[in-house]
Amino acid sequence: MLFQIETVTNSGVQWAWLAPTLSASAFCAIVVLGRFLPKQGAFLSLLAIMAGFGVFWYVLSEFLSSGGGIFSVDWFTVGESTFSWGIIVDELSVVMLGLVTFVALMVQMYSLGYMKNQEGSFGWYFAVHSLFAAAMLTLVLADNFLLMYIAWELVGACSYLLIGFWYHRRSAAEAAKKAFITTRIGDVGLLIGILLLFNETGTFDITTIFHIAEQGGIGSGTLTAAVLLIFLGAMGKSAQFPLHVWLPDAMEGPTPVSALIHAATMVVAGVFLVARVFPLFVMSDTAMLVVALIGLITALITAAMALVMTDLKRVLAYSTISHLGFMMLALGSFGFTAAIFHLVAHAFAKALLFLGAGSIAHGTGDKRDIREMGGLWKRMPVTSITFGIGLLALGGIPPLSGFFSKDEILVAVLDGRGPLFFVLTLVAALMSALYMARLLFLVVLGNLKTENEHAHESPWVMTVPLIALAVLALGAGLLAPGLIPGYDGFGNWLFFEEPEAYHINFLVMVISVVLSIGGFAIGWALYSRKLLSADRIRERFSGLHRVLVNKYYLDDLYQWVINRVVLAFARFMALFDRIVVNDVGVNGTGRSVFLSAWRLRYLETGKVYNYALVMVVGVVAVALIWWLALPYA
Amino acid sequence: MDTFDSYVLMALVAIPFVWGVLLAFLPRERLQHIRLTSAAVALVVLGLTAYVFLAYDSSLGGYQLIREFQWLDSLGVTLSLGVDGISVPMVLLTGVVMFTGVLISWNIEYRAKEFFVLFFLLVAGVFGVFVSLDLFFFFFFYEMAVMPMYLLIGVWGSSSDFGSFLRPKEYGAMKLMLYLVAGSVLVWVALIAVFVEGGMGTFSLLALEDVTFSENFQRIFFPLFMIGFGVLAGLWPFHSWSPDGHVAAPTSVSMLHAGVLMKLGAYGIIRIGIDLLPQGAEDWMPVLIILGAVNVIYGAVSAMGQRDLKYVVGYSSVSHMGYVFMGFATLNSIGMSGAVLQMFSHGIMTALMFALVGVIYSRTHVRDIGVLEGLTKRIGLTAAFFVVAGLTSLGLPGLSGFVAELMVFIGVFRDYPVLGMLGIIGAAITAVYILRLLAKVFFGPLDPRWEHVTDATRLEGFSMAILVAFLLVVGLYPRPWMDMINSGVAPILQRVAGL
Amino acid sequence: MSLIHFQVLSAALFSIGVYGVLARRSAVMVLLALELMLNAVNVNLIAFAAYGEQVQATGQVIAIFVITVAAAEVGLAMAIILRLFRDRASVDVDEVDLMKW
Amino acid sequence: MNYLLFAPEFTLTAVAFAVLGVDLFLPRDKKGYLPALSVVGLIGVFVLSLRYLWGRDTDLYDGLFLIDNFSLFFKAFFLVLGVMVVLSSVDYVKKHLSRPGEYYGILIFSILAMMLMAASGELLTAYISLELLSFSLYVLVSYGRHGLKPSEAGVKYILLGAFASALLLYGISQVYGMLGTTRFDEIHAALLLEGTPLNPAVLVGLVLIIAGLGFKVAVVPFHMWAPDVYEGAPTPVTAYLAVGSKAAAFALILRLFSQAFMPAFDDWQIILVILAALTMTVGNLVAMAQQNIKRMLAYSSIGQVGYLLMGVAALSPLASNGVILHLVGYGGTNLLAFMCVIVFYNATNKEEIADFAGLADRSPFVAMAMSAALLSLAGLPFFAGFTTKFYLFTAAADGGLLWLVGLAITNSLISLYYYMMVMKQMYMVPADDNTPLNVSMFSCGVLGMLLAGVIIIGVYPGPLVNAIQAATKAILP
Repeated sequence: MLFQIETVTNSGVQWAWLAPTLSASAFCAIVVLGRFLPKQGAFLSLLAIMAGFGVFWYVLSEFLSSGGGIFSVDWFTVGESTFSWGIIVDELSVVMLGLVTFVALMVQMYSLGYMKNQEGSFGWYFAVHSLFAAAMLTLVLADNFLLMYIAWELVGACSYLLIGFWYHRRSAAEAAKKAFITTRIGDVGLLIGILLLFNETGTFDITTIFHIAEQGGIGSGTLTAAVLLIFLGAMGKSAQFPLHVWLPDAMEGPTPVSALIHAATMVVAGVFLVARVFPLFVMSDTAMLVVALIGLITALITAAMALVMTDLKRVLAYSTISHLGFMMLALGSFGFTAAIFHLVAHAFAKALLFLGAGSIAHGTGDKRDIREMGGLWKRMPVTSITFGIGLLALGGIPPLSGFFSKDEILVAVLDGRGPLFFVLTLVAALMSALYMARLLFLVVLGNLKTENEHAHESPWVMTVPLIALAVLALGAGLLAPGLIPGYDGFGNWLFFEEPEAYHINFLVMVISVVLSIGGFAIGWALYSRKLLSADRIRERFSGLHRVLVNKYYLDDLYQWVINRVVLAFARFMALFDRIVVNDVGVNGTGRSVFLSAWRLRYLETGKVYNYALVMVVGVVAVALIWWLALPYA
Repeated sequence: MDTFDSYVLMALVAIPFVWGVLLAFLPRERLQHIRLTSAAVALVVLGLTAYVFLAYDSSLGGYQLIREFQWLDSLGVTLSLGVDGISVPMVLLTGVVMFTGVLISWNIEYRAKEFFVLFFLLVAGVFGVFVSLDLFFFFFFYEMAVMPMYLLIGVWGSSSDFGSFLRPKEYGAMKLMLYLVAGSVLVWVALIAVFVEGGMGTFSLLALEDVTFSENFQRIFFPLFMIGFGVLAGLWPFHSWSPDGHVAAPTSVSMLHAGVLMKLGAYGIIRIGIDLLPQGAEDWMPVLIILGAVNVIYGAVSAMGQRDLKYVVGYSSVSHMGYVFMGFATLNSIGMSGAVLQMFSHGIMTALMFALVGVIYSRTHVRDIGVLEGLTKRIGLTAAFFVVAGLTSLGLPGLSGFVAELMVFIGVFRDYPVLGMLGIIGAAITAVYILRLLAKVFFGPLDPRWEHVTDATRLEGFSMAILVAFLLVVGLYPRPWMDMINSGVAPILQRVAGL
Repeated sequence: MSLIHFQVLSAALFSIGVYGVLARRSAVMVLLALELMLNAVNVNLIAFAAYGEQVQATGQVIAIFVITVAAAEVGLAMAIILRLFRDRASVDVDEVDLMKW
Repeated sequence: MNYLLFAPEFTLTAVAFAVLGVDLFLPRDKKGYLPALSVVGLIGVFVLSLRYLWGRDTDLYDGLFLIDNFSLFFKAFFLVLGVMVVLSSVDYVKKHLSRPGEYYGILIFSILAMMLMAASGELLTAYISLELLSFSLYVLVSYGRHGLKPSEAGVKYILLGAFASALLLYGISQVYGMLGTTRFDEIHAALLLEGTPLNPAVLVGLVLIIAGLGFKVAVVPFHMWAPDVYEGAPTPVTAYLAVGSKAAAFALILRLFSQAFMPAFDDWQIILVILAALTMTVGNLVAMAQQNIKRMLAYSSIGQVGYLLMGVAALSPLASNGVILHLVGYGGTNLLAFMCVIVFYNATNKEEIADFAGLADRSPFVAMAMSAALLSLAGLPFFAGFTTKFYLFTAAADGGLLWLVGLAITNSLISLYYYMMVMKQMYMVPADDNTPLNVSMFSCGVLGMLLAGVIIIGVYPGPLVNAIQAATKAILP
């Protein structure tokens, strides 16, 4: 796929760069003219993203008809190397272009309703939204590491600004700071990786680097190091273990923000990066193993935590991390198509769930704790149904999209990594089905609580996106098998090296169906019928429960490290600088010169004969020096 | 037109100097007149710098707008002015920072006239350094830029009391003055040595560039230049004057000082150190790059431990100057161009930051991070500018900090990958303390004590907007700056490569 | 009586004069010692004039000048010491240390 | 023997006697005419000598007095200096001193002595003119009316001065004895014959001559007298001592060492290098610890002498240019500094550094002039100090004394500290009683002239250096 793009530059596809630029110009327009436009220019950003979506359809049709291409323009030259900005249009970027524009459109439409009566400046919210869309689209289309890194950082900055949108809340400010610092730590790895590659190949251009790597131009040691460092960047952005701590706190931001950034687009940037640089990853087995391992660990530990969390958005956040773990695991086990397909399916479903959560909060007067919800389907039918579809999809219930993508991943893991990984993935899949069921029974079904009596359905501007996303959550699965003539399966349209025809591994499918339905059954027993009481389980495994609730004490560990080690070291350095370098080094020398001056001063006794004596001694000394120095002169 | 060309550099130095002397004789009472006329003069000078920036043809490269004046032939000294690819961005930087500095110092009431006299002398000195092609006059203006600092900081500065230790402004002023002159002692000795060793009895840079000095002469005297100019540029062991000096200085002086004077030191290293003694430069570069890396990490970590806003900005400029040293030390075109662009971008950024801290200090009369909280509600515009300045300093792409630091990293990675990683980690540490500062001072609930705080005035807002505009323009489209710096750095690198 | 005798005499006289300046407490005595030193110079000059390779009168001319300058010097010194005496009622050099350090 | 060559000296003597004479007839309140008469006289002689003696290169009394560009330059410099000192002492004399007539008369005689010193071509004439200068200074130093300080300063100065001149005389007698002559050119020839190593007796003579002249210029081992005499003497006389007598002594040293002792250059160079290093370091160090402004300026001038001696130690045409230029620059700056002290003393009768507190509020112009003088002494740009120091240090380094130049530059850094302390008092320390200083317009005019001079030498020294170059060509062809 990537390697085949040599010469085909279909000019038609070239207009893809229009999507990001439109959103970027929308951002500038809102910032500059925002105050004077109605609704502070929100519609501008909506228009831009709609146009972007249109550009996607146009590019898709051009791409299907006559293939992709690489187009770049020079940014600036230094010495002998020139840095350029450019776009690459291939299957991966077209899929991502479509995903990002669609989800962004849905979220921005939804935000029109949701953000209306919230405090904080309406225009600024939409401005940063369109800047985020522009940055994400550039990231997706970038043809060289430099432009990708620029977009990567801008995406991080926008998430910082959006998480901290309600800046007057201390928790939001801290969450924004935490998010940006943690992703920043990841970006350090990414930048070092890119520079290592630049050092070896002398260019940032991705395709050239692949060719050089292919001909063995890069030493295997440096290649593994560079690839692992790039993966460190991906871990930061996609909140993989151990850098996952920032995503649950990022829920402080407005819910549509979480839907767009922390579910569908930004967090998958890490997965996209690994996919874009997959040819390099494949060359080093250690890297692939690391990716798979990290993916698996993340999936397992976060799925467990999702089981015990009580805040609705926190549960969804942990579920996102868990599913990102699945995607990384798929990539780690050479399941390129499976990973991307799950990425798309998960994006629609998770965006739906987040928007649903937002509409629930909107309807029930900002309720966030799932224990206070229940039986909402009576008061909020559309939201509940769409929310339910999302839950079922991600739970892996057939024929929804989640089932197909999870099945693909299981197949890939089985082929790529062997039985042990496969079993652990099944455990993770079971837990994911379980917590989806928990949400279904505690939030949507069950009996309506008294205080939720007055819950009202959200306005149409919020429910339409929900419905659209629900349709996609339902239908996305059908993409996998080749149903339409002339299109035989997602596998052999988007693939790595050779197309994988859609094949059904019967055994895996049966196991995955059994697990999902089993999961929902357990959920039903636990939460709906109370056959097994959730509380008793909680007592028996109280130790484990406490660990899970406290997020394995990772947050406290990080906070302890920062306070005790980093800040303490910083204060010590500040003190060291003031005491040693400044007071001793600088003032010390100054003072010693001054003291010597005071001592010299007292030679001047004021007595005439002393002065005369000094003169005589001076004459004698001069004569002696001269006398001794004479023979050498 | 070319007659104007030949006099524009002379005007650049003469106008601030003459205005400084003239202002001394104007009556003291009418403050508003003094301020308006000074702003007008500053605008004219800014126009001149813009003209120089546009008139410089980077495709030709080399020295342009050259003008010679006979001065003292028995000592071989001629007032020869000229600019090349490296000095033009610096001239523009000085013009911009000087103009915004004058606007920011609008609220100085106490002896405003003397303040502007000394301020314009300082500006004349700085312009002189960037345009003079004669070692004598380079040093003449170098010292002239340092001279007014004592009074500017001592009289109009602000002392700060940290409980456990005191930093009176006199101490800061005296320390800064003595430290910088101590640095210039080394430079003076080295300059005279170059004159004597040159044997041509002339101080002109162009003539001395053709002289090839002996091997160990260069090895002995290059460190003198490196450390002498390094002191002014905040090289690691000699940096302790910069935080104290900037904390004590009034806003516009610390803007001009951190923004431009520290670049004077770096400019000195490249214009005289590396240009005249390339062999010495090559021998001493490993030392400089290590010191540069220490600068970055040391500055960033110390900034994290500070409680005073101005100290944080002071230490952050020490850390950012570390990138400049690392860039010079790579001796390859990308690293050096990155270093020069970093000088320009960091100059604008620090000036903006000091202006912002000045605005906050003038409203709250307090700079302790522990006390300030949630100011965005009251001073939204200042907060927005501070976020932009903060993001530039942590190297967010789209702003000038990223482009410069990226090139320095590329340059450094070519020969010293480990130190390159240290630099990038330094950038991450910068991100930590900047974001902690933003979260603590600007975001979060508003501390009731700061209810009365008013936002930046239109004038301050306008001057800060200029600086932000430059950060964005250089960040998004650095081509004009890069071509110019390229043409400036190339000849120097040929001299180094030609060894 | 060759040249060396006179040089030794002149050097001896000169050293006694220097000792006198250093040791004596009263300003007038110091002045006297100074005169001694100047006379030692005269002895030296006249000896050189007489015993030098070419006998010429410059030595004696210089001696005469030295004598006159010495006389003027004493006159002036006594006037100032007188003023000192009027101010402090003593000419002890040891007390004259108001200005020091 | 064309006596007309001596016209400037004769006219100056006439002016001196005129001043002394007129003083007898003037009633007490009319004494103001005396300084006016002396200034007119001095300017007259200045114009006369410049027009008449321009470009001559002859000698009088076969070699005793040399009429060449060197002596002409110093003649002009001393006359201008004299005018400045007279102008600066007008207010001071009126307020603090009793008999102005003798004051101005003796002052003019000392200027005559300095001109003769610069012109003398023979050891004895040099000694006689040196004594004439010293005698007039002994009187001027003890001219103060009240307090114990003037008489103490006078006694110390005359006793030690006589002691030093005795040393000088003994040195001259040795040199005359061994080389058989006292004329500089004949000494030069005799030394060439002598060859190295130097005959010990001549060596002793040279050491004693260096000691005698060293006293006059306050080189370190012989400098002890300077602080006390500077503090005790009336301030205009201190200024005159710090600038005039030092400049004259250096003129004599330059001519003596370049015309007479040049063949033995590498013998006495070591001595001068050591003395220079000692002088500049001790001078600048002890100045840091001073409380009285005049004592501080005394030590700072000792430090400056260290730099000048370094220039003499590397005697080349460029170096002698440097020494003379620095002499002029240092002279002008010191006059400006002392003028500020005089003006301050006239208004407040105080001369401690602490008393300068808040001067910037009390009278900004005097504070600015004082700061200019201090910055110029410290060697900071666009003041005379920077250009002259730069020229002198470059010349000394050219003569191979780079390490000494390094020491000198470090010393000027140390000197910056105590100059800044004075500026700190003036600008940053609030005054206890900030009644504005009543400074007469006349003194402001003088201050303005001196300030302009200091800045012009700093910014545009071209013509001055050309004149100096002509002077150097006379002694070092």
